[in-house]
Amino acid sequence: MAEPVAPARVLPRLAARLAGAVFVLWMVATITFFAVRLIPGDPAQAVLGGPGSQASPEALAAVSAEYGFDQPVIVQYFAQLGRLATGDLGRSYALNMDVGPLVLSQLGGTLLLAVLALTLAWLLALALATWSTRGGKVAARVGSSLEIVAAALPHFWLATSLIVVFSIGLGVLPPISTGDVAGLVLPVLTLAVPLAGFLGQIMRESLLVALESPFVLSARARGESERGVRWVHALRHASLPAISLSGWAFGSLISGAVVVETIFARPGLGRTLLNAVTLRDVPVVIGVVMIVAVAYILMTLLTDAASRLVDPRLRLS
Amino acid sequence: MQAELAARSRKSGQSGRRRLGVAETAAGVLALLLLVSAVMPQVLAPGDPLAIDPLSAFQPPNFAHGFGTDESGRDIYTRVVHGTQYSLVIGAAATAIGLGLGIVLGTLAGMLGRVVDFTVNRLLEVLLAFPGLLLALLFIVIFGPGVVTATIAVGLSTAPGYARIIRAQLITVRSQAFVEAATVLGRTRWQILLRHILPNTLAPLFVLATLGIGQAIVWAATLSYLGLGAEPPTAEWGAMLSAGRTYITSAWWMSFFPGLSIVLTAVTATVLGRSIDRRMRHV
Amino acid sequence: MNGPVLLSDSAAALTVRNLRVGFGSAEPVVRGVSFAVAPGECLAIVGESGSGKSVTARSLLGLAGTNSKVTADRLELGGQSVLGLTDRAWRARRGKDVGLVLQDALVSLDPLRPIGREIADSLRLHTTLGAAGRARRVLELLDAVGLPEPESQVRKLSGQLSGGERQRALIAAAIALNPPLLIADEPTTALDVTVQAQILALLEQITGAGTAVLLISHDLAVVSRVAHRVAVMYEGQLVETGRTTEVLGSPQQEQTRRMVAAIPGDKPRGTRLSPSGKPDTPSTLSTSSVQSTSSVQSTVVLEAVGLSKSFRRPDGTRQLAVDGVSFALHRGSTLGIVGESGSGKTTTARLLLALLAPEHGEVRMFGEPWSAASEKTRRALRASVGAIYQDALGSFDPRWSVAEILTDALNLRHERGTPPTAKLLTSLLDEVGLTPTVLPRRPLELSGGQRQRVGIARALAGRPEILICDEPVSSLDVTVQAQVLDLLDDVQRERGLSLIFISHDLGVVQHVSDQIAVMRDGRIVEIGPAERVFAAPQHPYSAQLLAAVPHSRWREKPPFGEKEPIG
Amino acid sequence: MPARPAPHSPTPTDSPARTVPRRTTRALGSLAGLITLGLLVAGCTSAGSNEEVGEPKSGGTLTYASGDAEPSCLDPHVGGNFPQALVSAQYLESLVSRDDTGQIIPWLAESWVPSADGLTWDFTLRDDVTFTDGTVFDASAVQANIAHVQDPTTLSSTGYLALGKVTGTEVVSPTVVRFTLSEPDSALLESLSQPWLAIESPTALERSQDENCAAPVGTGPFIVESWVKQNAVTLVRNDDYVSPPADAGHSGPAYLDTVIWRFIPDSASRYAALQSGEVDVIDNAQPDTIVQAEQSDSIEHLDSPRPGSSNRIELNSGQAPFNDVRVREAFIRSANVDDAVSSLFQGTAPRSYSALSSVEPTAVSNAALFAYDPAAAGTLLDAAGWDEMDADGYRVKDGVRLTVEFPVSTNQSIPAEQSVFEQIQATAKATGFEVKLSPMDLSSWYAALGSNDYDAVSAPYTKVGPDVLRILYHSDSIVPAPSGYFANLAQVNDPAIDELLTTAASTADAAERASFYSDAQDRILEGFYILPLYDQQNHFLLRSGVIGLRTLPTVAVPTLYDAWLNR
Repeated sequence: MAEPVAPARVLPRLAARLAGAVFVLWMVATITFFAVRLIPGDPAQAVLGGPGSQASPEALAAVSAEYGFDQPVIVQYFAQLGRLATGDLGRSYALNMDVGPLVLSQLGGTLLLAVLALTLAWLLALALATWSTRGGKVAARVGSSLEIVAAALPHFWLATSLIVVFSIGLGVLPPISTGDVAGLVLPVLTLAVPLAGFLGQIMRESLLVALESPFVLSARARGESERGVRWVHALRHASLPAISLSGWAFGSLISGAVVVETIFARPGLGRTLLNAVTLRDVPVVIGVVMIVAVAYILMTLLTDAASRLVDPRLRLS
Repeated sequence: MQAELAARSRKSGQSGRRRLGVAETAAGVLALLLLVSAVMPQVLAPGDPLAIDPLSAFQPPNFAHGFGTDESGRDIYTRVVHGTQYSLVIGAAATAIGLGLGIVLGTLAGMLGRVVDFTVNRLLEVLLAFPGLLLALLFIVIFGPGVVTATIAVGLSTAPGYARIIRAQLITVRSQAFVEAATVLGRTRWQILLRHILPNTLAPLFVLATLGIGQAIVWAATLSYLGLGAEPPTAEWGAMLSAGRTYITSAWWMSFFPGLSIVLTAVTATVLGRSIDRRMRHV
Repeated sequence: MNGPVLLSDSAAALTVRNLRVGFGSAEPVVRGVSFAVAPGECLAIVGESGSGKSVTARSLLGLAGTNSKVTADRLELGGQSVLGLTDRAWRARRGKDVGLVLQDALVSLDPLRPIGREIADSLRLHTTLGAAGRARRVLELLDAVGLPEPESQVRKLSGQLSGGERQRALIAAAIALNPPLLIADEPTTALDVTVQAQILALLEQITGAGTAVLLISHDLAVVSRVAHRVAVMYEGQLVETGRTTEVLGSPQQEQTRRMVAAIPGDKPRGTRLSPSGKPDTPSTLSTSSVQSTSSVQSTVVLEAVGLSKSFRRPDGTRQLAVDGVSFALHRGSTLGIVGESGSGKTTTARLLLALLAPEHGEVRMFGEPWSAASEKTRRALRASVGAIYQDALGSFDPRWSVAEILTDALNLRHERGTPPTAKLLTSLLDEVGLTPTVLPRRPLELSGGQRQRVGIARALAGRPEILICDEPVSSLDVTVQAQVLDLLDDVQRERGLSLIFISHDLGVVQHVSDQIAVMRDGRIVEIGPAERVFAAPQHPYSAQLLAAVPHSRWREKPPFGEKEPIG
Repeated sequence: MPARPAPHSPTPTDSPARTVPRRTTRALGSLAGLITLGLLVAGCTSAGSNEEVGEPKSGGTLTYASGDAEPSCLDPHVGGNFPQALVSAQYLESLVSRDDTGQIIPWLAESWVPSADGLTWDFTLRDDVTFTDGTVFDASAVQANIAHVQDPTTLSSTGYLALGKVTGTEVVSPTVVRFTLSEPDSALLESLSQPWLAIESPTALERSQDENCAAPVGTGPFIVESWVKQNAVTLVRNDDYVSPPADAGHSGPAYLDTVIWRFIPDSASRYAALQSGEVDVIDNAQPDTIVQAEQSDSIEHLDSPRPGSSNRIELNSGQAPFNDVRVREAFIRSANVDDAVSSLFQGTAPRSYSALSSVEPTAVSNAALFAYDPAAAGTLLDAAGWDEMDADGYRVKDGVRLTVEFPVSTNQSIPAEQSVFEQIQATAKATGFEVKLSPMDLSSWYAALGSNDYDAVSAPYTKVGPDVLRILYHSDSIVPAPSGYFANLAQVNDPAIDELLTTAASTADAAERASFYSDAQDRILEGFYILPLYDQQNHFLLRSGVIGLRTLPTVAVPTLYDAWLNR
């Protein structure tokens, strides 16, 4: 263990991170708010179910007043920020409910999906990287080809192919994800396989570098076995870049969730977002984006912490 | 993503010069096929990708239609070949937009002092907090779906990643000894920037671009798949897949071949990109 | 083989006969090497980079590499043949029967693991000791290798230790099980001289305790301190083997002679270190050294007055890198700046080149303000100051060919005149001993010596009056180093240059300098004429530094077996 | 596949007093129901195999997967669209229903009497019904519901417009409620039969809209137990259920214990889920899956076209080029619809040649007008002055290309239908039309229509009865509503048609009224304002273990009241 870090040094660092996070959230909210303002169409109309609903002018006016659409944009912006600051994400135009509870209720499913997929991707990548670097050209070639192909698989195609094979062909796994464990298998696989391809490439490269490094030679010279060399030394080094990429990976999983949740009819943020985007449900779009940004920031903090855990050197500086 | 990978593997400096491998040869052949398909599709598929033939709809792959036919009896092989140009152009354009923005942002951050660097860095942090597809979706909501917006959206959503890589590369190059050596020789800041820093920063971008095109094609196809990109009956692979998905239980070939094309193109780009990268590093 | 009689095989800790190592289908890199090491003996294999010495060392552990082909007539550890051992059998021997110490413990110890764990690894792998037993033994080992306060050290990462401490830890890991044979591959290469001396003493102590030590090194001076016998390796073969004093004192083979001759040490200023067409001209050097010693009327070309520069540490406090440094460089003379790592040498060089601005004090050039001038003013004068860097390769734009690099440098001189002619290029190359064949090549494709010659050519292109050389030879093999030092000497004489020569290597500095400044912790602790400083150092640190330097005047070490050291 | 748009409410016609039974006893009603059931089974609008399936079994959970968008509110008063109608038919009931022959039959109201002037209607209600929250169903409950729909804060759209002529309600007695109208409304009963005017517990309506949206309380065979957004609504059986409509298959509580109502927008996933047995019933079945299902023993098909208009392409006669009847006819003649429909719908959707759904008895069909005849189309275009061709093979007149802007709502047109449009685009090109298909989301699509940026469009319209013609083709409907939407998308502006539709709406005699509608349809078809394709498709697929599922003949939503699981 490294020397304990003086709390006096931890606090400012934490404060800086926190300030950074708040700044990022503020900018995310600002960008989203103004981006959404650029969307053509009367938001009051959106509240009333779109142009097809034949809303009366009175209803439109009432809604405009209720939601504050008749205020100047800048007033709406600060009102929005004020609400966000108090944790109020506003009310969905289309779903007739508060965005906060809606988004939170959808968050769990997506997080579960993302976390399982990230874990599985890690395991797959680790297995592939260790297997393909065991020696032998065949293993190396097969490993590297698998990684490259996996990384090139589009989620939507993989999902469809998995459904065709496992649900329609073999009939062993459900094609929709309704909450039971079996229903999670295909969505998690869909998200995990391409990610495993990426992580695998990185891990294999860094594993090769680590295996060539002098400290591994030292360990071998001490009589360490191949397995020991990997598990005690090399894998730890190989996992470092992959850990620091996990924040990015989490973001890409959220992107993938949009597709996967739609195909597997799985409740979650991705599907909520896609729906909200087609319905121009501005508060929900902002809500999802904010939640995702918060999750992303937390994830970056987590990967930082994980990096520090695995790499004690980071705890020193 | 592939870009990050390339940037990473550059540091690791792996195996040296080698002969063309099986994978590289295959990728080369595929790349050639793709290029021919994009530039002169008539050579490989003389038919009209939009010609309908309702009476021979939903034919599985057979002698007359190697990849089968779609719901309107269009030949899927012809459409896949003719679709190459859309995918490649979209991929290349999106990558160009992403890289272009990345270069501007990265160079600003890397060259113009601390204040600009700080600002641009914060901006990148903010943009990176939007996962790629979210940024693309937001853009499409505002400007409406379509090929052009989808292309720009993909480009935009990849720009922050590129910018970060370019900035890092720039800072690495800037701190290298030859920059100092040029100062000692009496070169001005601008001379050094133009003659040393920029060329050395941008040279590896060719590899980034090659790797990026594969991913851009996948992203653009995803948007088309979600109905936000190319419009049917355009022979764009993502749009074809989207159409084929409806009939997945009865006509697997409608989505299999366009999907395969996307995967193969992305793989080709990756293999070529990494191969070029390896060679550039070890010449 | 013309070495002395090998010891009887049964007594040898290691016997190697006709060892050949090849990779794939290429020419073998080790071609028929034979030697033996007895318990308590230290045999050094000395050779330049690429001679095959490291591959030889690794073959002795069965670690030559996956695609290597190792054959030998005999290969015995402790009297038992290890030829054709399975990997499993090898593993049982590594660490237990033979230990390995590598160069630079920063990367040779797992940077993510506490050193205590690294040291305990051999114990974990080869003994049945429990965790507590291992911990106890680790403390003993750390104590044995001279690490102070072992209890607090075991939990540190290698990155938290100083270079010397780290190397001690690495040695502790290698000798954890008291292996009868210890292989040390360049164990002191990256270390400062004083630390290097300590590590060598430690190795000596280990040898004294009865362990057979096989020392691999490029540095004859290092070897001379500890090795009983020396084997000189050249292109995969041992060209000369014998007692250290004999081999180094009266080398028989040409390769050995050249290596011995190349050691600068205290050879007089102007003595040629490398064989070349140019004659030795020790007598002509005196113009400069006379000037510098009787310096009253000679011109000062470069002057540092009370230079200070500090950097911010990660925790926000400031560290003084250069603290009140003053000196003057006289026309045509060489000022050597010597110091260990972190002493502020390189910062001083950067201040002199005006790449950094001093916080206090100033640099004056030809009596004019230099550090205080604007970069625009300086730029006009920059051609008068050339720089030569340790990392020649890094100092070239990797995309440029030699022709482009040199043309660029010549262009500055000729900016408003005619472009440089091919003739100019050729004569420049000729001056640094290169042929025009290198012109189209990129620095990456050149050898280390060639690169440094191109670096010198570039520095000369602007017709400078001053050259600032920052460790210009420290990454070169000793014979190449000799050539480059000779070249610098030549150009200085021919062009009447004034040199600042920065190095950690006292031998090199001693050889090239008229004046010497000894730096420590950012300050100059002693400055004076080279002869005086070396003969009678005034400052204790200078004395300590000098004492630590391995010299080419071979210390008489009792030959092995004649006076058995008592452990 | 997100939602079909909100269907629009019927508008009033003259009092259809004579078509309504003056007083029907409950026994008669039940009898009629039984007869109707027999008809239904024979007429194949009920699914489930006709083989011996034995006695209905109680119990079990049925999972229904809807391809329509998930409603934002389960109370169909709020807004009022088809997805709401689909699910609310399981827990809410209306005052009246309609049988398979188009006759209005009793439901929560036992009988009804219009006044002679048609301005008041007295409904006699059942006295044995309670809402599932225990509230008694009575006249004041009906009054509260009408008030709820008409309350602007409810934001009712479909129900609100359907009650356009209702000025108020009056509680005559606990079992008699009186509707007062501003003018006679012959469509009142049809309006009240629709799910958007279903009766909810007045106690429940007192709650906040959020609460009521999450779990509306009605008198239906099931109760909303929970609703997990974006996933499923869970319905449980109402054990005290007593009020099936007159044409129901049994009386007493429903057979199923639980209904899981899922939302699976992706058609392939939906069908795969059905195949794998994850779900028991799916709606919005795609043609290829219907064909597969018909070949399979494990899946049954239920086809129940929606009432109101047919699916047709409307040609915008309000602007060039379709303001010229010859161009409209040419377009219709140039489109090979038959091949497109037969290849894409694979026999699941018979071609329509009518403005109305085939379930409407008054529908007029005229196949001759819509025969594919490119030669005739060419002649017509030549005559209309579109006689030049440009380089791309499109016709040109006065330098303007013959372009047809065709915005397609991806929410409303299933993929097969979009492919039909693509094929029409391809065949019309042969004659020289450039059809520009623009798939867009719902709001962009409405915006395009509102700004008159279209030449052709397909907009299905669900509504009970031929009065839909007045909404779609009366010139009044060209005037946009405040929201910018207008129903007469063909922009038919023909005083003769207006006259016929107005007269029909005020004609009480059924035969006479039918003949006016027939004349109006002739004029519409002969004016080539529309290109009919097929009925509004409404296909359900169910696993063969599901018996007794039928659709309500009002707006063809399924009811699970009679359904049971044979497994």
